[in-house]
Amino acid sequence: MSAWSRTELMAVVMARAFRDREVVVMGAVPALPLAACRLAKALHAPGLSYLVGGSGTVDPKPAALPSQSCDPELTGGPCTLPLHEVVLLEGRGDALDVFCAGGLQIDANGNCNLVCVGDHARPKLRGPGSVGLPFLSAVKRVVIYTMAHNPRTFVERVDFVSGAGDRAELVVTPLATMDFDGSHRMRLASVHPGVTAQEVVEATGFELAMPPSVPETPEPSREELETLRALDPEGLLRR
Amino acid sequence: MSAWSRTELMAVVMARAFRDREVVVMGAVPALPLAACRLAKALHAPGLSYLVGGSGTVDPKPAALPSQSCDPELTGGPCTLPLHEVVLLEGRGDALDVFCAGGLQIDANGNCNLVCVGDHARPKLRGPGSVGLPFLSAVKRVVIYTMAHNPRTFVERVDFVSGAGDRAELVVTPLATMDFDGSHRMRLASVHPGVTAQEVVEATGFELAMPPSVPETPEPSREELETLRALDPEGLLRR
Amino acid sequence: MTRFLDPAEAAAELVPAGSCVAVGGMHTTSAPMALVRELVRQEIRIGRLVTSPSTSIQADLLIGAGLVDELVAPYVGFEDLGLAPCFRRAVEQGTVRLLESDEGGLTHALYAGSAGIPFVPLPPGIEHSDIPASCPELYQQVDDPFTKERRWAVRALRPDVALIACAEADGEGNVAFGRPPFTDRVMALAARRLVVQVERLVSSEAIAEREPGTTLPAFLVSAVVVAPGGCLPTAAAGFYPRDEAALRDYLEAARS
Amino acid sequence: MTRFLDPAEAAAELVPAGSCVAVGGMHTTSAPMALVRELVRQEIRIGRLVTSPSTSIQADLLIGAGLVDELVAPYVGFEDLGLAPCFRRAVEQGTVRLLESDEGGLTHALYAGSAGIPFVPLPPGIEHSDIPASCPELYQQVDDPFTKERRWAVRALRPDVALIACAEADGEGNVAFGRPPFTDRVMALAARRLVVQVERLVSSEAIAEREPGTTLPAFLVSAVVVAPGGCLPTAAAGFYPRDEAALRDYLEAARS
Repeated sequence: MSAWSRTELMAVVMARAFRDREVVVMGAVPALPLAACRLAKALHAPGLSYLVGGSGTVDPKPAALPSQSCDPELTGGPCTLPLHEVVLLEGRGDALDVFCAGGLQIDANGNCNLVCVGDHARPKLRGPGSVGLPFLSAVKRVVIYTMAHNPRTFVERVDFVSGAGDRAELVVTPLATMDFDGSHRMRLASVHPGVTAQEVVEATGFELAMPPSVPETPEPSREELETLRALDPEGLLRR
Repeated sequence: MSAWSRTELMAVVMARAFRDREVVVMGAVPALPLAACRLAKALHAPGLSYLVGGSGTVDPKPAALPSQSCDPELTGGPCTLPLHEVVLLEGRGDALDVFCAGGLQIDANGNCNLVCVGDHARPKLRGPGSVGLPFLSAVKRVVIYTMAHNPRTFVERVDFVSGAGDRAELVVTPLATMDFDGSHRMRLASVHPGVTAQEVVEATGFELAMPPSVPETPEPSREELETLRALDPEGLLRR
Repeated sequence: MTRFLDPAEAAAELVPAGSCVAVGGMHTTSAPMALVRELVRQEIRIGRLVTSPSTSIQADLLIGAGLVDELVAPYVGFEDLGLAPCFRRAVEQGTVRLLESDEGGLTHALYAGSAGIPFVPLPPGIEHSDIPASCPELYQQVDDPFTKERRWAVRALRPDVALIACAEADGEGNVAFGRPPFTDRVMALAARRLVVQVERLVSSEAIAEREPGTTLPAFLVSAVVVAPGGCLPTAAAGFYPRDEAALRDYLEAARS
Repeated sequence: MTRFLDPAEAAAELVPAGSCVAVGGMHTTSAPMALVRELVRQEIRIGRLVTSPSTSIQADLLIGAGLVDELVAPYVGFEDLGLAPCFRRAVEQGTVRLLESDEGGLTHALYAGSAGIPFVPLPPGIEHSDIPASCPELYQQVDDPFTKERRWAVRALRPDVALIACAEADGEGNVAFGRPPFTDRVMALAARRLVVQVERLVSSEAIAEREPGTTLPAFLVSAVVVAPGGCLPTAAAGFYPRDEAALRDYLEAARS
């Protein structure tokens, strides 16, 4: 078995964060959180449920990881809810446990921005828009993930709050994992193998809270990696 | 062909009142308005649609007239809407044209009461409740029908307004048809064959507005009666 | 994780005394009677009973057993078969506290409950009825912040538990309605817990083949109760019609 | 009575210039592209374009053609394929008036529009986002008459016409979705007129065999447009996947 990719490690880290019986919701480009959910369900969280927001599909088991949220492969799942009803459940507050989210910008308090870089009235960059991110405040906990760990993405304060960071618990990037300190400021939690704390600090556009010592993210176990690769026969997470 | 029954005449009178392309909605115990809709659609209103409120079924063509609104025979219709969506359309105001309604009490202004006779806090008679009658004010026109043309049903003022009479255009009973005058007071429009205006006046618990002369309700034509009976092979309207 | 219980267990473990209970089924169709009968047998007090826009024996039986403190039901009756005897008597004698409501108000209140929405303004027309003014607990007036018009609004309803009857479930707890949904989907989504009575168990593949929007995922289903014939004497579309003789017998027996 | 039109007729006769147009389909799935392309070809100006919670080429193409004055769209993008080039450019250059919105607000606004409800309060959480304060036209605060708490509310949306893509229609104009409904049902119900693009015509019996709640009755359908392949380059579930090469070509061509 070849060495794991950074994206595979991210999937493993996210999977470890999901608990049995939780209901996890994800949005656009669901391959990574979907892989993480299936991995968690296979290994330590058999009662986990996951909901692909765009299509409304619950617990889909596609033969390969989908590149998009409304992939017809997904909607063959055991149950597809109308997206309208997903919206109801997102607002209800006690139906969904974990929201997997990201952003053009992610700030020191975990706020996410999918709207714009620069002034809202005349943005330098217009993003796609907020979609369901206001519901971040309605779930129990939020896992933030992004492939872009750089100072443009990780900023002291987002230019626009699409969804608030008040429930954010974990941030997963190709370089590190982060959690939040007592004042809910993002804190380095572990660096991935081969990455130094200094590299993470330099890739982050604000001053990360630092723990007394920074552990290394545990590598994927053989079982984790084998299970994950069986879910990803096309190697989407290795590209 | 045997002589028509009073109920058959009521169905014919209601059918004549429906116009092509109207959408007609009915509630509990739909046999009579359903027969009237199908008759109108067969004869002069091919573009009519009808919606059985309880079940949400549109344009059902059951082999015999149903005794209840959620009859499994009905829900085989070409399309069944969730009742939830029927509620949406009832409120929308421009989706449904005609509401067929009735009441424990019907008053001189066409208000309908399905709630109580006597004081609301301590009723002499408790009725089933108002269901969708508040939507009477949201359709274009209301057709009121009742099998009980007597002074207890037809009262000057209902004890409780379930649905308002402001859109009421036609009232059909086993004795007569009524419309509304310029001040929206119920007015005798025609007496059924064999019934005198005096009998109708005595069966009505308030002073009916009277036209200069009272015509007789035209009998069902041969075509109307043949068509109607084909829709009612079990003779539900002849009991 | 969905539990698989018999009706007695479901009633005992998932319907706390004094709670707000929603009971589905429309008129004399698709009522979860196996569960309702257990509430009666175990004499579980219901703080507030919420029904479909039109309900019949599923409410009348509970009222007749003296178990219902407060009732939200826009229509209780047996349609062509007659008035609801226990409901009528209880309201006339003041032994149940009825919150006057209408179909639109109830449905939108459940929608609000399912979505975390606190209240919903109602479409125009309701102000011509005596309903909202007679029930300030459910209906209040609010100023439209966009048009400044004054409108009636209904308060969200969030039942503690909903009891509904569907056709099928799989071994995971995924459910297929297999019948007209009426307002039972929004009732199911509005409740904190959901107990679904089904006619039979089927494979997960059978549930997956159902059309999108006609099933419910296991994570919403607290318990499945397999109860073939469990809607009787009401109908279960695709399985059996209502038992008219039994319904008439009930009406006769409940008359006094 | 439902009319049967070709895409050009439907666009010309049912989409008045300057009106509020809703376009269905989610991400790169089930977009009514045959109709959208006709709007572009006929250069029909859109006063306000309302989309699904997530939209892609069905909005980007209209924006790129310079036809959209005002836009209500919580997400415009191509998901894994990239950002929406025309949308991005138009917003950055200020050539489209974007009303900032979110998935919940849009969906409840369409629900309100479908039901004659003037506005809907939103679930808690929205106050932590910058969205409502940035769009007073859609979001205002209201006092809950029951709890006296101040809440954000969204104004009802009633498109003049909705364009959606479904699987099948019969000769009467009854329609079967034959796919996940996303939010297209409530969009269809909220619109004053509804144009449904379908892959094929089928018998009325075939529509009747569909499960309750997965079809729309003819009386709601102003026109049916039979357009096999008409969702391309987006997908039509059960018929064809999205055409990724064509979508990439579009993104490349639209970049400037």
